[in-house]
Amino acid sequence: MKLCALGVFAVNFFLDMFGLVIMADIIHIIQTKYYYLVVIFLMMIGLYATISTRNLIKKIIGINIFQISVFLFYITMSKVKHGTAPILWDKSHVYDNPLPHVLILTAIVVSVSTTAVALALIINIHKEYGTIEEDMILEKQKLDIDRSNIA
Amino acid sequence: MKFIQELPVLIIVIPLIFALIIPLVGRLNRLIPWIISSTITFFCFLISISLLMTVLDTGKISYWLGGWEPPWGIEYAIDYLNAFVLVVVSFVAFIVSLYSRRSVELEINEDKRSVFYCVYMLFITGLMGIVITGDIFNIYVFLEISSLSGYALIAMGRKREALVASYNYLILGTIAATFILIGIGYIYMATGTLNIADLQERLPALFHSKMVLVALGFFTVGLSLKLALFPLHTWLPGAYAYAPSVVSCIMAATATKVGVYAMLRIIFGVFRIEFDIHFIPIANILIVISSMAIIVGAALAITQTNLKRMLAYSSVGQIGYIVLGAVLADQEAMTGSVIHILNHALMKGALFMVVGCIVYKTGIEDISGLRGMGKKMPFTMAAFTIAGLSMMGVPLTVGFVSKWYIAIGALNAEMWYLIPVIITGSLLSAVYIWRIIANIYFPDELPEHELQYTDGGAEITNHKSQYSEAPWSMLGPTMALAALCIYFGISATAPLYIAEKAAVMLLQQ
Amino acid sequence: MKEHIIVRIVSKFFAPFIQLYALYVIAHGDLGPGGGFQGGVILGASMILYVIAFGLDEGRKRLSQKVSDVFMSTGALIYAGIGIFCILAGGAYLEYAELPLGSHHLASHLGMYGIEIGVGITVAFVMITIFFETAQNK
Amino acid sequence: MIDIMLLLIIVVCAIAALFMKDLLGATIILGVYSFIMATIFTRLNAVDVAFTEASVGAGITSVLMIAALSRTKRYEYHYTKEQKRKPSALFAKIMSLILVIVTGAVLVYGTIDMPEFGDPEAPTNQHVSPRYIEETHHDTGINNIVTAVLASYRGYDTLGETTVIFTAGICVILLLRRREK
Repeated sequence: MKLCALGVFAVNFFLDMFGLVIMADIIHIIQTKYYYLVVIFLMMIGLYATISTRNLIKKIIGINIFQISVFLFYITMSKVKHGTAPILWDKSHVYDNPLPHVLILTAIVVSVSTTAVALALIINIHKEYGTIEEDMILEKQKLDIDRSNIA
Repeated sequence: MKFIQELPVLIIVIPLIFALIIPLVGRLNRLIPWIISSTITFFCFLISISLLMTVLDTGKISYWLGGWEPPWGIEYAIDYLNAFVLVVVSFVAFIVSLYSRRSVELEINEDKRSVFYCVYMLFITGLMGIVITGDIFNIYVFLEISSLSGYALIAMGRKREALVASYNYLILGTIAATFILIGIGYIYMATGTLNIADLQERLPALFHSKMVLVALGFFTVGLSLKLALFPLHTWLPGAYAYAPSVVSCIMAATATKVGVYAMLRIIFGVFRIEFDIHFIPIANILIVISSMAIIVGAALAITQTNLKRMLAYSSVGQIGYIVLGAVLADQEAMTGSVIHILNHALMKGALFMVVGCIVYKTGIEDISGLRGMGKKMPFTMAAFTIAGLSMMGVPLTVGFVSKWYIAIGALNAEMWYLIPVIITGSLLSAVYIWRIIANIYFPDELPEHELQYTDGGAEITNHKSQYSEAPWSMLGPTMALAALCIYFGISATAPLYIAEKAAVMLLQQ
Repeated sequence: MKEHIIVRIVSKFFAPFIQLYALYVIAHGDLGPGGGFQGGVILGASMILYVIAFGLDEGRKRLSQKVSDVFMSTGALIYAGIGIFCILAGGAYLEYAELPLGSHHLASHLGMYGIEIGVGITVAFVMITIFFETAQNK
Repeated sequence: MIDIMLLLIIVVCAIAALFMKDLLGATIILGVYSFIMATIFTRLNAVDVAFTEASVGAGITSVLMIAALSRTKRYEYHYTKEQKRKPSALFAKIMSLILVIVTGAVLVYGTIDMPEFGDPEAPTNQHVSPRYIEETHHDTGINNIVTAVLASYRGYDTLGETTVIFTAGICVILLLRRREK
């Protein structure tokens, strides 16, 4: 029974995705939401760079791309048609939503902090292992284990 | 009297302020950082007890930061669940910092000790901040405080593998945090608010929105990564195994518990239980995954030769129990799950402290090196035995209480097929715990001169028969946790009462 | 970079202006874009520029490790301390309007200046510290 | 039109950073990416965020990355074709590609119900934020709403943010600092 529920959910999911294409809504969606689609594409490039590369610094670059794209996602949702920047002045009545801006200011700080700590770790790893490639570090770790077993 | 009302914020701000002060005054005297961290965590423990009492008396506490009413400002919302978790976290933090002095003296270079304690305090502050807050974005901010300090703490391990373990944790942790950020974005887009109570009110009208579905998915994946739910646990064994002893203790006992708390809060507090069950089968998926976690975690623990790594895998299994109890959406099971947050903190904390004592005394981390240790370190090993039995779920220990409740809950939810899973998990943990207990008390026959101790301990002893117990400053806290494992196993009324209230609150919102 | 005299003179010439700009950004957060964080980063960047042009040792002479550590904590302490003052003045944590500094608007304005300055100090010195620690190559 | 151009450039930058073997080059491209992102933020009227992104993302992050590169290696390891074609390497690539595509599909699935870009009727513009826009001047006497929300309404988040940056600083000290002479 539980499996049935899972199956139904999966089918619904695909129908939704598929229905999107069939109903030719896609043009409408691209017209009205192209920003979101580009943002998602960027996020996925960043995520792919993070999980597929074997170089430690490249991973950090990927994570930065990923996070910065998420920032764009937030900023995109804050935009209001004909709105101006959320700084009060007498000529405007419509302002953009200030809350996502605030959240992203915080998130940018978090992102640079993570980068700094990660770079410090990488420098230490390079000092200890002499390389910043994951594969070679793994090889050296295997050597370490062998050596401790012999000892 | 004024300060009584301000306690919810003081419990975060006081450790934060003292964390900032530690590097300034740490140069004066080498004991000052330890004294500050112990007193302040004790103080936090007292505050958390008082908060729990207030919650039991008057119900939910709401504190408006900056005096702005929610949802415009940030709110601290304290109910049964987070008051309980807060007590657990601050208590364990206090016990571990009492314990930490000698261990840190051995494992951390002298010039780094004051900075180490500063980061330790920041870690605790971050964890407590996650637990106490009623604002979903605030969770993200404090999550990052605790994660960043966690990465640095793990990297302080003596072996060079610690760096790689910490880096792997950093990458996965950052991906998890970014997933949570995406989830917050989607849910904010659907509702326009960030306050948890407000979200709870506004979400039912939006249950059919696909944005809410996606948000729940991303929260679940992100938090599962953070709390090391199988199969996203890959960062955990390395991180726990190579971290300094003190860090393993505090992380194993609190960090994953706080992750579980965040998951409970988001799956049951933000989204409601009807949503999880009727709109997407997320509860079913989690039941399958957590059952697998219980079995696989325990099975992998059996295959390990390193003591810390074995305990780390055992944590993966125990996290499976907590999540399983929670997603059954039954009151008894939820009670078991909430109380297992306390119980697992006590027993895992005690076990890792024992490992810390062994490492301090002998430098041994391998299971095979423990042979005949029962005579050498009788008190430490007694603590290990108690906590180990508790891990198996032997009656009269805390482990039994929570497993009993989860099993009853599984029956109530008409999922009898989960009972074998729970029992198998217990049996498998009996295997890996008993292997060690047998080894320390009833060693296989081996000529005495073949026993070798690796160096690295504070005092290297060569004679097996020599009685050499860990110093009292380490043994005391360890024994205290082990004693609590028994105490709460026999008289579990107080925690059960709170856990039951928390369970009712989570399920009936 | 010791031999690059143009770089050194230009960076020496520009550093005070960048710092002045940083202070402007911190102080004008309430009127236009900017604030403690951005200003702090610019302040940190000006010193990083100086260090890049003159070398790490010269930079350390200008700004010792101890001083930068102290400032790093101080900024955040100012922030958290203002919150505590708000409690002492009878408000909630970080409720600037309750500070005894005149009218509510003035008090909240000054409170926000205070925390922006705190943020600026911490950010600037953290940036410098991270740069020093990352770049030292011995 | 210019928005679409900027979005195109930024996509190209992201892909270029992904394929660049020279890590210094990739870092520079990341800086360019941040800077163009700051431009897009300005186009979307998020001036404060753009300011921060330009100074932090394009400035400080690049400086730190280059400083770290100077202490490690500049070039990514060049895998030979045989190493690239090893089953394990291929499997890892394909798995991560599948994972990324699934994640992307889920995210796109979420966009179906999203309010249109710039829709003033969206829930985000209806619930909490109107009060910030209407009451900020009355509540705090400040004109920049972002600063008011940052420092006052959500001032506690900003304390957390300051703590995060302090944590980063102290963690770097813990990891890298050697004993003073």
